[in-house]
Amino acid sequence: MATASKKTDWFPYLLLIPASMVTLIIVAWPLAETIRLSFTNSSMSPVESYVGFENYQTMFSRRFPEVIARTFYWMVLSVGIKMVLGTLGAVLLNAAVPGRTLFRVLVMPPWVVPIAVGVFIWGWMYNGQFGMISGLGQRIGLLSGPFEFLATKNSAFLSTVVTDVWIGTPLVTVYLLAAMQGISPDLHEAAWTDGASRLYRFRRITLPLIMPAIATMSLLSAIWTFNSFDIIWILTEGGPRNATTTMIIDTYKTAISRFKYGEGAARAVMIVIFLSLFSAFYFLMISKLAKREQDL
Amino acid sequence: MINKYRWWEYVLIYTGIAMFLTFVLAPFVEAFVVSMRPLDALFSIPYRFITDEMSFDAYFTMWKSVPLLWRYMLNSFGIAAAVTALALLAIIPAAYAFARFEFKGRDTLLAAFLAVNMVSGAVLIIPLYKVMQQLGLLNTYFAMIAPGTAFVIPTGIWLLRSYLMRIPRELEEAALVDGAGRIYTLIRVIIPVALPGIMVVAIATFITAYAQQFLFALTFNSTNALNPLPVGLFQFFGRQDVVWNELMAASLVGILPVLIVYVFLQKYIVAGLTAGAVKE
Amino acid sequence: EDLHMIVCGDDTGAGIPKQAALIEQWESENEGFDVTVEFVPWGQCQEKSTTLAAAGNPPAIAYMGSRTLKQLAKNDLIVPMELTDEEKATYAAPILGTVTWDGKVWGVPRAFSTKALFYNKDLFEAAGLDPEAPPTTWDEMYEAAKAIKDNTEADGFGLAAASFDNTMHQFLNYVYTNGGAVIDENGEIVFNSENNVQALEFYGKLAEVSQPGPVAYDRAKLTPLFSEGQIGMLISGPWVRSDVGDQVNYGIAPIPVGPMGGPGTLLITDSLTVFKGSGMEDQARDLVKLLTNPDNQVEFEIGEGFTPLRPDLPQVAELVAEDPSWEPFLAAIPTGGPEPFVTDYVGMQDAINEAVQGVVLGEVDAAEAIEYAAEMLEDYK
Amino acid sequence: MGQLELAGVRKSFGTVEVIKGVSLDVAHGEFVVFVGPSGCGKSTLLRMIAGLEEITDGEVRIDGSRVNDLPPVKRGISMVFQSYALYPHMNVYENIAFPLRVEKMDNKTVEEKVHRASKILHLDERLKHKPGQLSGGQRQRVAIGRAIVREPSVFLFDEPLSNLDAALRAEMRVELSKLHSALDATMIYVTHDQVEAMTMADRIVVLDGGQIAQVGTPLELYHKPSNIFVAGFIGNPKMNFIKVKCTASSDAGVTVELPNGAQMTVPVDARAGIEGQALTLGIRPEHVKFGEGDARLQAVPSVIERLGIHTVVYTQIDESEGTFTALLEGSAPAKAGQAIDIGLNAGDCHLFDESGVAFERHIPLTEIDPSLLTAAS
Amino acid sequence: MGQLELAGVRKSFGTVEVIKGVSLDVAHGEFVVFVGPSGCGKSTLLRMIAGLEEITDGEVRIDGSRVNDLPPVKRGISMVFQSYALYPHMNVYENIAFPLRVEKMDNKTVEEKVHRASKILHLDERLKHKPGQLSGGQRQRVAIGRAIVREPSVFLFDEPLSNLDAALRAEMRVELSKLHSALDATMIYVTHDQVEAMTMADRIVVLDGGQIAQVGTPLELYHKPSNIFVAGFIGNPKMNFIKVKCTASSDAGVTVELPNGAQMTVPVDARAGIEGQALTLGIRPEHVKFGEGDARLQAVPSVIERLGIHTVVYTQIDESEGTFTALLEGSAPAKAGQAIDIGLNAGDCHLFDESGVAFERHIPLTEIDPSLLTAAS
Ligand SMILES: Nc1ncnc2c1ncn2[C@@H]1O[C@H](COP(=O)(O)OP(=O)(O)OP(=O)(O)O)[C@@H](O)[C@H]1O
Ligand SMILES: Nc1ncnc2c1ncn2[C@@H]1O[C@H](COP(=O)(O)OP(=O)(O)OP(=O)(O)O)[C@@H](O)[C@H]1O
Ligand SMILES: [Mg+2]
Ligand SMILES: [Mg+2]
Repeated sequence: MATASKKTDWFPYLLLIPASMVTLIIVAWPLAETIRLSFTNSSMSPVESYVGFENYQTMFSRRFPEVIARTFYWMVLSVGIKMVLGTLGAVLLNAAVPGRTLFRVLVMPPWVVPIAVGVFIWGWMYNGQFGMISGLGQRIGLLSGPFEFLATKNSAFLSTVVTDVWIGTPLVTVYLLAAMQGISPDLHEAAWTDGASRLYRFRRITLPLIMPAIATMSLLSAIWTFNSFDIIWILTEGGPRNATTTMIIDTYKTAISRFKYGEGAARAVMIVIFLSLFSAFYFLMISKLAKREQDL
Repeated sequence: MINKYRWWEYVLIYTGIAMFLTFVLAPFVEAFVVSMRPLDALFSIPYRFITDEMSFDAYFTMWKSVPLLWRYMLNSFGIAAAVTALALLAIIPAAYAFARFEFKGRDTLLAAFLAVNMVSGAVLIIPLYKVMQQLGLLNTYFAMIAPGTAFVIPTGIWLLRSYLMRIPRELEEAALVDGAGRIYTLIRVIIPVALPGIMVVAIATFITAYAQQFLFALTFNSTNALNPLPVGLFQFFGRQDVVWNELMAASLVGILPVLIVYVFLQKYIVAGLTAGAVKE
Repeated sequence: EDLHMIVCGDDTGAGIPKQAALIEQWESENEGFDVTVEFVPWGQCQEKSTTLAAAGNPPAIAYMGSRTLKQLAKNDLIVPMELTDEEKATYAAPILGTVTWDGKVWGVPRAFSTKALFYNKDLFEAAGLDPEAPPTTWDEMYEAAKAIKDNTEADGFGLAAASFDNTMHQFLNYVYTNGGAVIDENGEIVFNSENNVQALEFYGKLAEVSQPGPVAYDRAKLTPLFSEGQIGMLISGPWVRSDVGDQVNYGIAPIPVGPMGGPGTLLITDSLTVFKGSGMEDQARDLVKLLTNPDNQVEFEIGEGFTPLRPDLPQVAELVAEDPSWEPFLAAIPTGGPEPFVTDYVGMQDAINEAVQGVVLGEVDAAEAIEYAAEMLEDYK
Repeated sequence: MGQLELAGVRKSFGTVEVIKGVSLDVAHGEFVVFVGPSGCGKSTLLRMIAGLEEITDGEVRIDGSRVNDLPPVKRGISMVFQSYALYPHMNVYENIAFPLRVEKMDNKTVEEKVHRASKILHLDERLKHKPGQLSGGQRQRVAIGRAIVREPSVFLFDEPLSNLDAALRAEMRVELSKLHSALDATMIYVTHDQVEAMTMADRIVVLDGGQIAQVGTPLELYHKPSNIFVAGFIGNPKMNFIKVKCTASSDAGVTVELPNGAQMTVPVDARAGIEGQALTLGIRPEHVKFGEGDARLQAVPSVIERLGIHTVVYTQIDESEGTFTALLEGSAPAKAGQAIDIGLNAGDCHLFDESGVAFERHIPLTEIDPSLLTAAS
Repeated sequence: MGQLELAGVRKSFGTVEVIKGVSLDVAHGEFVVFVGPSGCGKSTLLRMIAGLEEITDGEVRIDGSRVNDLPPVKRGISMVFQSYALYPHMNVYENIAFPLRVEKMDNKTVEEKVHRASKILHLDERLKHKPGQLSGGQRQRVAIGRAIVREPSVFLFDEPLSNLDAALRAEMRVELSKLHSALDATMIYVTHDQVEAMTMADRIVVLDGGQIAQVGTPLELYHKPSNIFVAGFIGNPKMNFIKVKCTASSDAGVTVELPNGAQMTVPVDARAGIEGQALTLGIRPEHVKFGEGDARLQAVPSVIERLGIHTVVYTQIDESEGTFTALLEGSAPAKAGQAIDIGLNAGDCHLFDESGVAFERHIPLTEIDPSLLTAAS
């Protein structure tokens, strides 16, 4: 909004003060401190000294690249499933069938429960002897005996993914549902008039039009998933044999469980760097895709 | 007509919804079943869904074994509400600034706010602890509220900003012509008009704040009476054995308040998100 | 002044009111000091105390696993307890060993546990074994487990291999009953030994006759299996007795012995520790000593169901008379070994757990796993 | 072929009946326009023909066969939506090609057909653009393009020009008329714009509250509205109505007394026993004379609008009645606040009875060249 | 007082100059309308007067004093926005009261003023309603109500009627005119609607690409457009232009040759040395005659629109040129595809030179009653 003066307008900066203050104190300063710590040998002891890049060197000399790869695998898998399930869910909940209001409410609880509580329940579900999945699996004859989902590397990895998907899907579903409802019904009617089937309309109209929403949601979801801590920590603490140790788990283990604050801080810095790179790359790709479509 | 389905389409849709809901709700069913069994009947093999000894006992005994349970629920609710209120105080003006004003460094600042998403509270815990200590906030509700607030602000700004951008600029110009100051305009015009969008942000913030209050509470608070529900629930993990039935009962009861809030407000969420979502 | 005391677990045990009464008594004797007791769930308890200390705001007293004392002491976060010789003498030597480093005592044991073998007599019978002759060696134990697995619906043994501390604890029982060790008195890693390779090999072998998926199990999940008669044997602490109750007909025996060793068990103590920098270290020490003096401590232990630290007390004799099943747990004390004292306890635990899981999952062989873990341990000693 | 028939068609939303029994025959190649006030059911009726809305009762037949339960594509119709409903993510080419893609037509045929359509609509230059980059008129043409590639026999338009500005609208009107003659298809067209209806229709269907008020050619509706609703609805500015009293009825017409006492015999079919009844006299603003005519009225203009071609005079004949509008020639010397002398010719007047039904006017049919009635087709 | 003066006002957005030096004097109480094609800068100019847009160069003076740097409220102006910009969460009363609330006026005065405004605008019944419950015309009136309570001396309107349908628009036009005379305030009004401009303005300012093309009374612009842009812009349907060749120039006027060879002397001021030059002849569709006139042209109508009052004939005079439109009387016997005989009267014609500047027409000033020029005020 232009006013009749050419001086710098301080008003918008004024508006940013509350948000900036909170963010500076609670996030920016601790982050700066974390970066500083990453160059020290800080640990339990009150004395610390600067060690240059040593923490980063030790970090990479260990199995860190493996952890990075696993983290991205975990994230891509989880976000991928969330997006697919969320899209399917949104399509289903968008169908004009009796009861859909109820269904829309019933989808929400995983988002609403405290994460820790949800994960307790899943921990119980994964139990091979008393849990529902193994129990029903045996009943139906799918499983020959009790199966411990958290006992093998692959099944534990997948189990943490499933739980993360369970917690993250409702939000994706609702977000995409909203995006779908934003599409003018005219478009569907026009396509229907031209003989397009439901599936065809979904492919050629709904999907392209909610693509921006999918793109934004998948980025946000990726960031959240990357940083998802409670789920893995409560279910497996990163085991078995590190099969579920992601960067954030590794960081927490190093910094908090093992009290190596310096090394932990270095890992935290790596997370921020990786996420920034990832987001930048993602934005670049999206805008390139958008441009390509425009040029078509 | 376009929404008329053939019988097999109904079958398909309802099957799909049933499968989807099964995935989503199975844990709650499991939790409920567990909460209904006496502790020693829990570990029965082979797995059975319904057994005779089921009862609601756990729902009564849990109040005794964790006497402060009601207090934890209240705390959770209160903390989430306070986070929501504070976050809105920060989000609304910031989102307004980003949505409406051109100023130097706007895009950089916005990106910086969004980047907060990339930092997780877990990795900042030590420096954050020092901050809380220096501010003298340890062992107060505020120690749980403040960090909770900071981490919901970015998403809130982002959501509300896209909503505000759809409010016609003329509304503010009209107020300006009528002589209203900018704060006056914000409070009397923009906020009421943006209420549906603010509602969405508020609900989303509240739920997030309710669902994610473990780590900060655990580290920054030592006063049992101030603990939120997730920390309180840990008391069902006795030293040797977990009181699973009461834990599940307490968990189910604990999510009830938010769920009720959600049921009543869900239509705003879908409606408000629609306005904001399509834009970006 | 506020004296902050962190206690792990919850406040439901029968010992807590007794402790509270003592604290009240102490407060009335020490004008101006106000003790606030904070109960922190087990999973986060030690992290919390340490975080507070590292951030410069330590609790005056905290309940810590004795295994962390070396690390805390080395980092100058805690102060020695300065026990008199008289006070020291009330503890059995191995117990005192769990809290002593560098010649000083860094914490006073508060909770203590020893382990024994629980076995299901009915299953033994069903498998054609003598229910009154529990296995005394690893081989016997393995044979018994195999018999149960083969001849009954149940599995032979309850094996823990999850990524929690309990896995290492379980494994250490085998290390100690086979003459092995993790670290010697001089602080050198001696993990890579034939004793330990055998122990780990045996651990892996046990997986064949144990419940499916040991990697998903920690101690807490095994107890219900035993109560349900799903496993024939289990090595665990005294609390199992109350959890199982009379659901199954079981016996308790010392932990079977390995080919290269004699009787042994893992002694685990959790201690009350006084942190440095609270400004009331002396008062804190005073309170700790009050709480842990023989009479008060034994009362607390009986209330909480812990293994008594001082078996010679008359109260203990009474207890054993009342409940003879305590005997195997008390008998194990003289031959027990402590948790290894290292500077990075969690690092050690992760390394050992990884070795155990690797063998249980069949990914590596025992010798290789031990060797690799021993290498890792060099960094944590 | 595009012969369309509605037989007693009804539509209820819940308990509210919105279309209350509409019957109509549309011949192949005809251009039929639906008009009516907002909410009268125009769109609903069109959507029922299209198959977008279920038919509660009655039948829709296309080329003689019942289509009530057929989906739109099977009815051989195409629809152009008011909002155009262009797919924002597809370029013009793909938008037009969409119906062909649905049919899985091969690329070459698609290209041919799209190019033919885009040529007719002068869109060749725009094929690569997205709808967002087009002007209103161009979007409109893309929507039509999408409708014509399928070569349907019936076109349905729902207020297709209402989003355009006046100049573009006039232009598109002409183009649509041309298109109609070029395509030889039946067109059903919904609008609330008088000019569109009058200029493009072969026949106009006036709807009122879910029922047909009158069907006829534009000139029929203009000259011989069958009731007061149609009379008031067709024509802009609106017809003036004056409350009059019937004093006599004869073969020459019905004699009425104006509020100021003047008498006038309106040449309409007489009816028995209406003497003394209150009737309504209708006169179109463009038929009001200045200082001449069979009956005279004095009136003080409150507002005068000068459009260049015309001068519009707003006045009140009588305290109790609404505005009386006169459309005078551009330089008529009227001035606000200065009384003027208004005249009506009896031959221009319409007469309606108490229930609003028109008296049949004596306009010799020969006076309207019959060929004119279809001149616009 | 509401005297307004623009002196060499300029506006650039970045490097693009949008207003290129506009100077204009508006007297107190005048009703000035800005018209021009989309994007010509009407809104920008209005917003600069309002104080919503910075002024890059030049001065805006109200009552003689420079207001460039004053915020809107200090300029004594009120603005009615195209979208009305009503506050959706406040009822009508609060919407109208808003400017007074800002001033912290006491409740009693507020009530008085709001009631006075709502009475003028016939909104008394609606005070409790929210904007969402109002019709377009009512919303419009609320927006005006909000503007008048502050009793400003200058009103600014940005296309206030463009969202309304035709009938409502006609009605509101009348009401705005009445309001103007009642309030005795200066009004500046932006529109792209011809009829609005012609009927309401005291003076019309035609803008073209950020510059003033002509300023004058409606009839001046209609009869004596000073250039081809204004000639084409004012009048609907648009003036027809025919390329002609000048053959002679005398006191009687300029003689030109039409494409079909016919000659005609147009009564305009002669200029020296223009013989042989290509000129443009302009004739308004409503001045085209059927079978009579000084010059005749043969043409085949391609489309014929019958509006009842008029018949609009679209044809082409010459292959190379655009559509030629004729507005004939309602029953003119024209038929698409059948050649007709079109006639032009020289006195109705306009003439423009190559650069588009009009030749001054010989319309004796007496022929337009001077009183008419302000009759609409
Ligand atoms: N889906 C629906 N549910 C309930 N009522 C409806 C629905 N669609 C239309 N109506 C009602 O039916 C009536 C006719 O609506 P319709 O859209 O056909 O009017 P219209 O003549 O097209 O009006 P307009 O000129 O404003 O477009 C209206 O009163 C409307 O409120
Ligand atoms: N904020 C802006 N930044 C850059 N260019 C602008 C801005 N506002 C307007 N313009 C440009 O200035 C020119 C004039 O715009 P303006 O809105 O005044 O046109 P207008 O005459 O009101 O058109 P319309 O009839 O379509 O409303 C346009 O070319 C427009 O693109
Ligand atoms: Mg409609
Ligand atoms: Mg404009």
